[in-house]
Amino acid sequence: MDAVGVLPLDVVGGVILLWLLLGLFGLVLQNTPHIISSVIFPLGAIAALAVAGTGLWALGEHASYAILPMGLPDLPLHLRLDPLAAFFLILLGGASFGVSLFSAGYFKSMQGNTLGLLCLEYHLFLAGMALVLLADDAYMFMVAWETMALSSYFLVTTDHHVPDIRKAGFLYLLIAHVGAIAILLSFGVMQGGHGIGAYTFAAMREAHLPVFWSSVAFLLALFGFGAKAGLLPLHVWLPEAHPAAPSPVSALMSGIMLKTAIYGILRVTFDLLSVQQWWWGVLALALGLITAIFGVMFAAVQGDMKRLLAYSSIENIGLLLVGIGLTIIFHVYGKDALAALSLTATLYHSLNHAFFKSLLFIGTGSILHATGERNMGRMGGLIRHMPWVAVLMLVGVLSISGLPPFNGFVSEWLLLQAFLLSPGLPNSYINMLIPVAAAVIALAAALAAYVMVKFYGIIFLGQPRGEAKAQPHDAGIWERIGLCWLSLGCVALGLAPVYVVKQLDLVTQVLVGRGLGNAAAGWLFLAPVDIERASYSPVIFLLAVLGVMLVTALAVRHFYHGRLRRGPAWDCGFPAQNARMQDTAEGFGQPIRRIFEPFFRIESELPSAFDTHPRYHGRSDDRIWFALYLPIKRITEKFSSWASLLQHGRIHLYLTYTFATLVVLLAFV
Amino acid sequence: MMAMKQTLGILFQLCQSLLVVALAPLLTGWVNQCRAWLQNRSGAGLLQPYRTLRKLFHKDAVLAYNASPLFRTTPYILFGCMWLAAAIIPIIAIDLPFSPAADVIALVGVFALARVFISLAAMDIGTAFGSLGARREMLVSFLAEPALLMVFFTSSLISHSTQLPHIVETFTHHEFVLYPSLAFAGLAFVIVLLAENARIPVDNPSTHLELTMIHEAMILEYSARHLALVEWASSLKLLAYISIGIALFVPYGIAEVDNWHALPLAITALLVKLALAGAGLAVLETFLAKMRIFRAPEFLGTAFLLAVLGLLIHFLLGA
Amino acid sequence: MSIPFTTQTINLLASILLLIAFAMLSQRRILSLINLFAWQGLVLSVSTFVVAYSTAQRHLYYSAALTLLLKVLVLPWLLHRLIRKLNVKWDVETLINIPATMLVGIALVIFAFNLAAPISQLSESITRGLIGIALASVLLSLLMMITRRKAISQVVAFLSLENGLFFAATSATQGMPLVVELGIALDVLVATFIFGIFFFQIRETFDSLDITHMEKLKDD
Amino acid sequence: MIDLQLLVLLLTPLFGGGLLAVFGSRRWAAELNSLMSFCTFLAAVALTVRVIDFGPQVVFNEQFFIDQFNVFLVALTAFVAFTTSLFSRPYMRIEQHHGKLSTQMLHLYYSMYQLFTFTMLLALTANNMGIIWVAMEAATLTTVLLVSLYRTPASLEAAWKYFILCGVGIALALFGTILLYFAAERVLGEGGTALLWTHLNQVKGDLEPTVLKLAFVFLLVGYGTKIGLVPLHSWLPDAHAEGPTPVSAVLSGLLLNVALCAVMRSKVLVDGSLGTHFAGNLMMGFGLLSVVVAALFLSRQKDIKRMFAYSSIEHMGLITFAFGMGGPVATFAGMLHMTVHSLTKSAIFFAVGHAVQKSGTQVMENIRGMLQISPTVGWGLMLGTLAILGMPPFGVFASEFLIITTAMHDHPWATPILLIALGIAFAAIFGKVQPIVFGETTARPLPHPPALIPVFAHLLLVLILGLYMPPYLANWYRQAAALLG
Repeated sequence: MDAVGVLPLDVVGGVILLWLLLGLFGLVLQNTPHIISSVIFPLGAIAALAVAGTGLWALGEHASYAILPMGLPDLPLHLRLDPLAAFFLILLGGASFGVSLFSAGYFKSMQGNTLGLLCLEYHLFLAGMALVLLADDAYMFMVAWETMALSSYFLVTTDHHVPDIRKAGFLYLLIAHVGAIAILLSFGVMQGGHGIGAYTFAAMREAHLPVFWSSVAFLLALFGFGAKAGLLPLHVWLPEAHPAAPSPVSALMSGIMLKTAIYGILRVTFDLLSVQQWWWGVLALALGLITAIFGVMFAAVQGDMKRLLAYSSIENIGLLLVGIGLTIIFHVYGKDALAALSLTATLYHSLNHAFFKSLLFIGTGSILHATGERNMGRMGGLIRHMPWVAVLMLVGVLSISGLPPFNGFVSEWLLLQAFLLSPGLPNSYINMLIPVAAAVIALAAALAAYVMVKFYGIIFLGQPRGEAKAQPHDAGIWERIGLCWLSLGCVALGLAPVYVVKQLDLVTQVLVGRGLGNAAAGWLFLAPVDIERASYSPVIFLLAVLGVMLVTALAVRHFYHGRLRRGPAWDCGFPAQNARMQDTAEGFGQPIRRIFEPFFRIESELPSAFDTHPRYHGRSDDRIWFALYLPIKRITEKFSSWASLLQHGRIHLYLTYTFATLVVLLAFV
Repeated sequence: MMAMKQTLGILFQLCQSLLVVALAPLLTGWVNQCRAWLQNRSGAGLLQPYRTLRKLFHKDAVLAYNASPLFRTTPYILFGCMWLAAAIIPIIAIDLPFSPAADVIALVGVFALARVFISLAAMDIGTAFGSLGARREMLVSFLAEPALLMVFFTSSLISHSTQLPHIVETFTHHEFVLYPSLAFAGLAFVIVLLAENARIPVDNPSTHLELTMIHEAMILEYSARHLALVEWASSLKLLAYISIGIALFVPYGIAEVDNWHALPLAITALLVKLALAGAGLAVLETFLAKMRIFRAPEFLGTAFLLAVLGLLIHFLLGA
Repeated sequence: MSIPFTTQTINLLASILLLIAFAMLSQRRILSLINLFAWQGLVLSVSTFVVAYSTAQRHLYYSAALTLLLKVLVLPWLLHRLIRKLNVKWDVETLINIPATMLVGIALVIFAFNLAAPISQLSESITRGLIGIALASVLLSLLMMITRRKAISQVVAFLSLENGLFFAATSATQGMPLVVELGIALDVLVATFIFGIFFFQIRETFDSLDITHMEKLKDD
Repeated sequence: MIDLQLLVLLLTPLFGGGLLAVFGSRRWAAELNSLMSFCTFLAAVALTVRVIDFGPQVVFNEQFFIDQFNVFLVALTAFVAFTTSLFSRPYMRIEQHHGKLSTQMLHLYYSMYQLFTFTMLLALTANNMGIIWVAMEAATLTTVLLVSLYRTPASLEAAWKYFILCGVGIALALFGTILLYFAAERVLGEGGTALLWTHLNQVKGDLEPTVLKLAFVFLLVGYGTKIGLVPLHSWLPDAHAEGPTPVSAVLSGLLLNVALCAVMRSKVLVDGSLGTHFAGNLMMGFGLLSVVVAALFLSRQKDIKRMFAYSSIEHMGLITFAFGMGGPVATFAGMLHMTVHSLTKSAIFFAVGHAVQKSGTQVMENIRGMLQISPTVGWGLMLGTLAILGMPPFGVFASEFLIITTAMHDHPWATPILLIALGIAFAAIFGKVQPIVFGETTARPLPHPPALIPVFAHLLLVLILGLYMPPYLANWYRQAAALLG
């Protein structure tokens, strides 16, 4: 490749520049919004595709470096593109391609100045995320990281006239900032040697920390990146910010930005820190499990479609963290094959999540435009008005529910395989923990299916509830392209696991020292360890099911007939039935709420039996908010109220401070 | 020799696929017949399901005005999934060419896929019962599915494989060992089987009482060929489950591919086992009572717990 | 050897300075407060003069004269005028009662002397221990600023604080460079004028010079 | 040559003060003010270039001393003074139009503004510790009248507190200076040279430690009052909140730096003589205390200018902490932070000033939706706030990064405290500024177009400093850091 003389890094750098330029153009072209929407966004999308391609190219390459003559005097900005970064670049490019195309249609109707600003922030956001992946020293990383946070904050608060959105944005930025502080601290712990030069990642790799300090660094990193990823108990911003943001932005945030946090954890744990501890893995595993269950439980009881998706993102982040935890454990105990397996599962799942979650989020965008509603309780039957969106989102729904032959299933399959192959770890506690963990994973997966059936069924199926728009229109052409791309991605990732895993091996080889390979040497069967042990072939699967369907259909037609009459729904012959008899969103989630009651903070008012206009109102809140965040707030306020006693307004008092300070100092020197 | 094996494999595969499709309604009929006998009824005869199917296929399909394509495709998807499932489970022979396409986890996936589609279809028309049924189905399944998965885990931990054929092989060909963990797993599996196939005590296949039904509530809007396919699919599902149970817990008599002569023996063994299982099912259904829908989660929770317990015991005793 | 006469006088003057500081601390009436301030200035200039004489530094004469002019004549006169113009109430309300203040004052003096002891050990100039006295008088005037409630008395305290400093500057160390002293003197003068301006402004805004009125700005 | 440049630098504002004392009530007084400030700025640039080329120099029989450290402050001071004069032109007009100011007041304002600039430049360039003191006192005196410019009870009270507290502080500093002299004269002998910093710096090894300790305590408490170190800070929020906004800008943007510069000079001497880290530790202690307490104060503020005054205390604490730590990187970071803080904070005050004028109040609950009525003010305020809160890629983050990383290496225990304080400050300030910028507005348009070029000029500079530091600037800082050790 060097014959070309161009390194992957150069291409990515160029694209980042291009993004920045596009953003500025957007700002300049405020007065011609149609150009912004129909030219700049597609261009940005193409750039994204270029990033993905470059990532694919860089996977096979050696890491390429660059040092920009910028940044701090003794710490210029270091860039580095290694397979890990390359993989996440693929994720970034692939997902954002679809989202950008979608945005081209989605923001069409927006007014000029807002759109210009949004265009700038949007591309700044993309560039920031790409730079996070490329950063190779602490300063560069922090700059990119916070640029990402800031631009996404402004994107979230695009519609800042709504007080709730302002609040959400503030909460988001605050937690992001706290997380950034933790990350900075962890870099500080990991610094290699003296002087500011010790903050390059290269120096950190060289610095072999004692166990205690590397554990501190890991914990800080877990906290910091967890704050961005929405790890319990730092998740509170996520279900607020995602619904607040415009849908493509939610797609980027949930699909890609959360993954940068995963990237950060991987980078710190397996690259910057030279040795890991087994209990890190256990911690990550436990946190991940709790997060996953929590997320999916709350997703099940949501009425707002974007909140629901946000909570499901929390769940998926939990799964990813479980994967990371397993990887750490295996890696520490030298079972590199298993480490590779679980790491592959993790990376695969983050890729899948990037695709189907972005797909679902932009889909909600189309729905939002069509109905002007976010509350599922007022939707229903949209499949008849917006078939495109319905079909494409069905793909997303099936994928996220982890159903074969779509992509969600593959990564869950791999993860479960990792669990199944786990026994024989020297530590008996972990041996005990792992099956339980597997059970929890299975539970989470099943619940996810529940949630998604609710999501899809309430929105698209049944009869229209409530007084939504009369004739919701289907998505426009740009939006369709975006949706198509992402759903195609879901299908492709589901059908070609062998190829994907082969690519992922390049990453796992770098991180845990070996790749997975494919025992069944063939494109047809995915066999992570041994064809005897486990194998899966989505293609055969799909073909078989489709074949059977076709045969059956033809046979039925041939041997009998295809006659069909339309009539009113039967429904056990109940006479007066209307749309209000269907389950509402709350109704569908009610069993979950009932089973997991202690986890929610429920307030609900039920109508009395004789109510002429019965109205049911219920909300389930997050206990953590009341148990953790409000107390912290109160404590800080108490401290500051004590502090403010100092400023009492009496000059004598102030003079006394001076006097006292003087005397004390004099007395003690 | 290799080619010979291959052709044989294909042959067995075909033979099993056709056999299961043909056999499934019979099994259902047999179960109903046993129940009738146990309840001192004469019963409708073993072949009743076939008659029902034939009748349904002849009828004109009636579709609700607002039924979407999803609603119409679902029966076929259902049928396809179930058939696939039943086809790759080693019922009469061990290593069928298709079986590597989906191991046990994928099998669970297949069932999940079918379930999701039927629930969606149930919500499609937008009737009160449809969504009620869908909700209950999902409620039951989100506990049953992990339990099933745990059962599979236990057995595959013992046999170091998630491939049913290899599990079967291990159990048949190694010397007989008592696996306490498998006992728990078996118990859990029975519960799951009851729940997943809409059997008492979780559901009642032979009622249209809105307060109790789950499966029936979902397929209320189906008629004619669609209904026929759905019914057929559910009997296939029953067959598949029972034969999974057989494969996991009493795998004896399942044929290798490479000898002809095992085939008749295998089929007879299969028929006997199915008959026994069906009878057992009928007995269970007769002696258990339908429980309130909100007791179902507890019931399945026990199954889940049992399965996990089995897993832990396996880790504890290494058996 | 016996201590030379000049040193004796300086020490005497120093103690008088301290005494006056105490007197001001205990003083209840504004007019006599100002008079005391004038006396303090006088003592200051005399001691400066003596130092100038004994060390034969030309510029110290200037500063002695300057002090005499400024601290003994001009400033007291200005203050008198202000008081007459603003007809301030005659007596000074203190925040802490006088005896307590005196006790604190004595404690401060001891503190200051202890603090200055090591320094005065290593000073071989004629003026041992004057640092301690200067420090004590500075602290005393600071204490006075804290305890007084009227704007004017605070200002007087401030000026006497400056006196203490000046004493340290001239007597304890044989005089700062002239530029500095001129600068200091200028600043003091300007400060006093600005104080004057403030008095009028405060007076016309709060129609009283009681600075307890000025406690509005605070964090609550 | 250089002495001429220095002369120009010092005399321009003095002369300008004189001119404006005469013509201050003319219509073109504002323009004259800006002009004089501009000339001062030019002189400062010329001086800076020269010093960078030829290194430290003493002039006027050693009464003045210019090295990389103070010349950078000179340049900064002249620049901010210039931009502030640009800003104050329309601002003061609007104030007059709102009937808050009379022509006489403006007269006073303009002349005092120039004199204030003069005193600060004097304090920066003087070599004689005594002269530095005199200049600091003079700076206090000139600003006192500016703080009380509105003649409202509140402004009077603020000014009075400012005057008394800083007066006392300065007096203590004088005592410290005297002690310094007392120690010095026994090494350098009687007369003029004993207070010259350059000489003191040469002989600092021989100075009597006990005396210097004492002296430093007085100097720190004295000048520290002016820096606004907790617990000597009490005057600062009042003065900033009640004075006219340009004055707040120069107060927290410049005067605090000048005082800090004086402290640094004495720190160099004291630690040099003690050979210990005594002064440094004291400064670190005060710095840390200031950061924490100021952060706690922030969340309770209702008045916007008051809040940013507290944020100035916080940042001054941070800088003091950095200087206290010492070492090339920390000192470098401290100076960088001085620069970016001055630029950012003054920019913020400009934006705040106009925001306050538009909504007619300083109470934050009543200032809403700036973006709606004037995007420039809104974005200026928002970006400035983010910059001052240490958000990359603004320069404040760069310096904070350097400070924190150094602290993490030298004093790990301090970093969590610092970072938590910064986090609290972030929550407090941003939570209050966000609704001011966003949302629906209640404000009204202004009679004169606001001058916002200064705001964005400052922010642009800060942004550039965060992403790219010109090598010569870096070298310059390095040399200065080397001087301070």
